[in-house]
Amino acid sequence: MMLSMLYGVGIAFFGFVLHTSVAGINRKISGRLQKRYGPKWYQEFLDIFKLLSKRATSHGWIFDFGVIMALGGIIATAMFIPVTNNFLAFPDFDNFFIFAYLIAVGMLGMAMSASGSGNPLASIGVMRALTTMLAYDIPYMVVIVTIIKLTGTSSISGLALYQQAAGNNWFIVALPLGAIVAVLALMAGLGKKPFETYIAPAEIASGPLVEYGGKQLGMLFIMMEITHFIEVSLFVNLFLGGAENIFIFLVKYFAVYTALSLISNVYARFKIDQVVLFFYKWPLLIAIVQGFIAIYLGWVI
Amino acid sequence: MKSTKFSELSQEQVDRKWWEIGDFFRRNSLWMLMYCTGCCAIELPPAMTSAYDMERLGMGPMATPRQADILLVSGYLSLKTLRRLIYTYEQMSEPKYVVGLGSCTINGGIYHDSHAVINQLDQYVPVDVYVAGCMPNTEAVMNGFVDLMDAIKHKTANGWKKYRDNYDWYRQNQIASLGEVEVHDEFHE
Amino acid sequence: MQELKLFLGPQHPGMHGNASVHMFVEGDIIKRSYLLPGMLHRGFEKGMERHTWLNNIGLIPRVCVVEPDINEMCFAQGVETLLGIEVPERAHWIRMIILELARLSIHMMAYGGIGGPTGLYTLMYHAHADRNDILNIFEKITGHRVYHMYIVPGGVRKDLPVGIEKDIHQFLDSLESRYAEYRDLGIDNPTVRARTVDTIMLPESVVWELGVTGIGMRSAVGKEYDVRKVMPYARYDQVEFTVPTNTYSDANNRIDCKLQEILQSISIIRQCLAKMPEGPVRVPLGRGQSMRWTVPKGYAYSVVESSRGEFGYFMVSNGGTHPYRVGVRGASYPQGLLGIEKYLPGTRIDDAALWVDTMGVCSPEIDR
Amino acid sequence: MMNSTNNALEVITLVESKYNVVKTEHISKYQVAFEVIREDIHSMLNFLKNSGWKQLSYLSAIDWPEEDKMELVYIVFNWDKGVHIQIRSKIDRENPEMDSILPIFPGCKYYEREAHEFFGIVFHGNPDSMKQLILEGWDDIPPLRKDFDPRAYSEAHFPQREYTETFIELNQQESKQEKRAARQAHIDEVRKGGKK
Repeated sequence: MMLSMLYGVGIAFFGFVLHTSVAGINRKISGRLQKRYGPKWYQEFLDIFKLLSKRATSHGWIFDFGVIMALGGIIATAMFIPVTNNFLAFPDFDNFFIFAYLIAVGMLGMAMSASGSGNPLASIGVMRALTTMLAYDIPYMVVIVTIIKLTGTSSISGLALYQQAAGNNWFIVALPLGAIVAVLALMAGLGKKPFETYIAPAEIASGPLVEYGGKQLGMLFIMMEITHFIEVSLFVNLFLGGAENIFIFLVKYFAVYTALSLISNVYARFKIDQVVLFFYKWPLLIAIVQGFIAIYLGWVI
Repeated sequence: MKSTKFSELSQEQVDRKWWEIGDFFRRNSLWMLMYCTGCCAIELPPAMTSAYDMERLGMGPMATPRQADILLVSGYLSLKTLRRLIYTYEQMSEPKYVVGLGSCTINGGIYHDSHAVINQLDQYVPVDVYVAGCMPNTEAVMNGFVDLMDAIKHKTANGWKKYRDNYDWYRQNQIASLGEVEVHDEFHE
Repeated sequence: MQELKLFLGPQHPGMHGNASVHMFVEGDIIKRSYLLPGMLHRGFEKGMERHTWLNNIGLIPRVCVVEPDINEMCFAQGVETLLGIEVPERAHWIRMIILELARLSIHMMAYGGIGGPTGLYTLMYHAHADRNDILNIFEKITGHRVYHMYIVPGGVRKDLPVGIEKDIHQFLDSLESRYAEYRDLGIDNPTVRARTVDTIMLPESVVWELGVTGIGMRSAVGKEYDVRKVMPYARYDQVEFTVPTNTYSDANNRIDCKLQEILQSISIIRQCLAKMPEGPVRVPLGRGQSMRWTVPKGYAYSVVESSRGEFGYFMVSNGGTHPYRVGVRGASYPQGLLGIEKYLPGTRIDDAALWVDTMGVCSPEIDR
Repeated sequence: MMNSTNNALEVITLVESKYNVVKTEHISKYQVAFEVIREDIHSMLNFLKNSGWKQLSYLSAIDWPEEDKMELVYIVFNWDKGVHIQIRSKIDRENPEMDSILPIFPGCKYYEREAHEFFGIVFHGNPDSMKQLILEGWDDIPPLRKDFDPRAYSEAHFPQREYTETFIELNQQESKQEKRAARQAHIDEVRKGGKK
C-alpha cells in the first residue's frame, strides 16, 4: 500500500514535469504564431521555482489552508491516473467517478482559499469558475455516460483497453459528435480561450488568483499544472485509446494539448453568460443526440 | 547523526547559497506589473510584443501587484499617482525591484517645474535601475532590464531591503510631499 | 442584492493608461460608475505659459502620449493663424504624410488594443508588430520613435530624408496586403463578434448630448462629420478620400470604421507622395533670435481630426514671447468623463474594458 | 460645407442682428468670435444650439489679473456649416461666478468642474462643480491663475535632486550679475508683450 502511494505521488510528479514542459513548449509555439521568438521551453519551471523562492503575504488561515488543500487534493487525484496500460498506481481504483469527485476537492480548496482573501474580484472569479464548470460538465457527463453504457465499464484503464482491443477503434472516431463535445469541455476545463472567463485579466484581473503572490501562487501553479495533466490524460485515455507505452502517451498528450492551445490562440473570450448559453445550447444537444444514436440506434462506427 | 562534512558551512553560508539559487530563478523570471504610470509606458507595448519580445528574457506583464516582481515606474509621477504607487509597492511580495524609466523619475525631466509632478522618485521608493531618456528607446528599456538582471546577480538590487530598513525615512519624505499618503475614496458616499 | 465596489484601474490590465473607473456593481451589472481622472495631470496648460512659443514645441507632443503629432499640428496651426502666415506648399504635404502615418499607428494600436479586453492576444501581437514598422519610419524621418517634434509653427523641422518614399511605400503595401487577414482575425472572428455586436451602443441622441466626436459620432450619425472634410486643413481638400460612416453604432461598427480608415489613410499617403511638390519646408515666424519671437494679440482655436475626434487647442496671445493661455480640448473628454458617468451603467463588468476601449478614451488628454 | 467663408459672414450677420455684441472677430474662414456681456450668454447659446451649433467643443477661462477680470470662453461648433463660434465674456475676478449652462449643453458638466478647479470660478446650477476632479488634496490657489507660480510650489513641496557639480557656475559670477539682471528685466518686459 505504502509503495502504491509512493508510486502515485510519482505519477503526480511525472504529470507536473510533463505538463510544465509541454506548456512551456506550447508557449514557444504560440510565440512563433504571434511572430515572436517566444520564451525558453523551461520558462514555466523557472517561474514556478521563482514564485516558491519569494516571500508571501497571508490573508488568514483559510487562505493558506485552502492552497494546501487544493494542492493536496489535486495530487491525490493525480495518483489514480493511468498513464499507460501498465504505468498506474492503483490498478483497480481508476474509476471515472473517482476523478469526477476528487478533482472537486482541489477546486473547492482553491475556491475556499480565494474567497478567504476577501478580494471581490476573487469571489467573482470563483463564481465564474463554478458556473463554467457547471456549464461544461453536463454535456461532458452525458457523453461519458454514453461511453460507459456502450462499454459496460467505468474504469479508465478498462475503457482504454476496450478501445485498444477493438482494433484501435478510438471513441474520437466511433463517437465523433461526442468527441466534439468532449473537446469543447476539455478546452473549458483547461481554461483555454473562448471559455477563459474565470481568469480574464482584462475584466477581473486574473480572477481567483488576484490576491496570490509568492509561495501560495507557486503552489497554485503546481496545482494547475497537475489539474491540466489530469484533464488531458483523461481525454487521451477516454477518446484516444489510451497508450500501450509511455512514448505513445507522450505523443498523444502533446498532440492534444498543442492542438487545443493553437485553437485557443485565434479566439477571443466569451462573456460568462455566453459560455453558459453556448454549452447548454449546442454541446448539450449534440451530446444527447450522440447518446441517443449510439445507445438506442446502435450506430457506432 | 552528525555529518562533519556539512558542519563546515555555517548557517549564513547555507543561507547565502540558497539565496544565490533563488537569485538565479528570480532574474530569469521577472514579472513586471502592468501599471502605466506615465508616458514612457508607450514604449512598453513594442518591448512586450513581437518587435522586441520581452518574453524571451522570461519577463512578462502581470495583472496584480501581488504576483509581480518589478514595479515599472514609467515616467513622471503626479501626486495622485504617487499615492497609488506607494500603495502598490507596499502590496508587492518581497523581493521586489523598481525600475525608473525616463528622465522624469531622475530629476523631474521636462516637468521639473510643474506643480503636480514630483522631481525625484528615489526619495519616496528605492529605485534599483534607472533608464534615462525622454522617452527611452525600446532598446534602452530592454537594456535596463538586462542591467537589472545583472544587478540581481551581483546582489546590488536590494532596494526592497533599503525600504524595509529605512522605512521611517521614506515615510517621512512621502508625508512631506504628499501631506497624506492614504488614498481616500472620492466617490464613496 | 448588495452593491459591490470594483475598480477598473489605475492598475488594471484592462485599462489603457493611468485612470481609474470606479464601478458599483450588483451581480454583473454596473449600477453607477465614475471616472477618476487626474493621475496623469502634469499641469500642461500652466507649463506652456512658462515656455516661449518655440520652446513649447518640446512640450506639446507630450500632451497626448499615443498621438503626439496631432498636438504638434494643432499648436502649429494655431500659431500660424495668430501670426497670419502661410506655410510653404511642400510642408503641407509632409505634414499630411506625418499625420496620416500617425493615424495609421494609433489605429493599429487601437485595433490591436481590442485584443486586450477580449483576450485575443494574437491580434495584439500582430498589430503591434506592424505599428513598430511605422515607428521605425518615424525614426528615419524625425530621429525619434514616439515624440517627433517635427511639425513646428511655420512648416516642418526638416525635409524628408532621401529615399524614405521607398520605405513608406513598402510598408503601405505590406499593410494593405495583410488587411484581409486583420479583418479575419479581428472583427470577423465569431468570438469577437459575440462580444461586440449589439453591445456597447452609442445612439445618435447620446452623441449630441455628450458632444462625442470622431469615429463614435460618425458611426452613429451616418454623415461625414470629419474635420478633414468639414473644414479641411493642410491640403486635405486636394486629396480624394472617403470617411467611413454608419448609422448603427455598436462596438463592432466602430471598430469596423476604424479599420476602413486605415485603408483611407493608406490611400491618402500614396496620393501625398505622388502629388508632393519640391520646395522649401519652413518659414521663420519672425526676425532675429528665435527665443524672442512674439506673436500678435489674439484668440485662436485650432482643430485637427485625431483618431478619437475633434482635437483642439484654444490659444490666447497677449503679444508677448510666451503664450498667454493655451487650453487643450482632449478629443475623448466628453465620452471619458460624462460618458462613463451616464452611459457605462447598465452594461456588464465584462464589457467595461471594451467600452472604454471602443469609445476611444485616452486618459493623458483628459488630465493634461 | 462648401462655402465656409460665406458661412462665417452669415453667422456674423445672424448674431449681430439679434444680440448686442461688444466685439466681433473674424479669425479665419472657419472661425468667428463674439465678445458679449455676461447676461447674454445663455440666450445666445440657446439660440445657436437651435440654429445648428449643437456641439459644445470647449469651455474654459482666461485670467486677466491686470484688468482684474476673468474671461469665460465657450466654443460651439456646427458640423454642417463647419464654423466654430467663440463666445467670450468677462466676469469679475475677485468673486468669479456664473450660471451653469447645464440645461443647454449637458456635456458642459465636467468642463465647468475643471474650470472651477483650475480658476476657482463658481458655476451655479452645476451640482458637482465644487468637488475636486483632477487635483487631489490641493492646498493652494487654483493653479491656472496667473499669480500662481508652479516652480515655487514645486520647490517647496518636492525634493530636488542635488548635483555635486554646479553646471550654471558661469551665471553666478560676480562680474556678470548686473548684465544678467538687465537681461532678465528685458525678458520679463517682452514676455508681457510690452515691446518687441
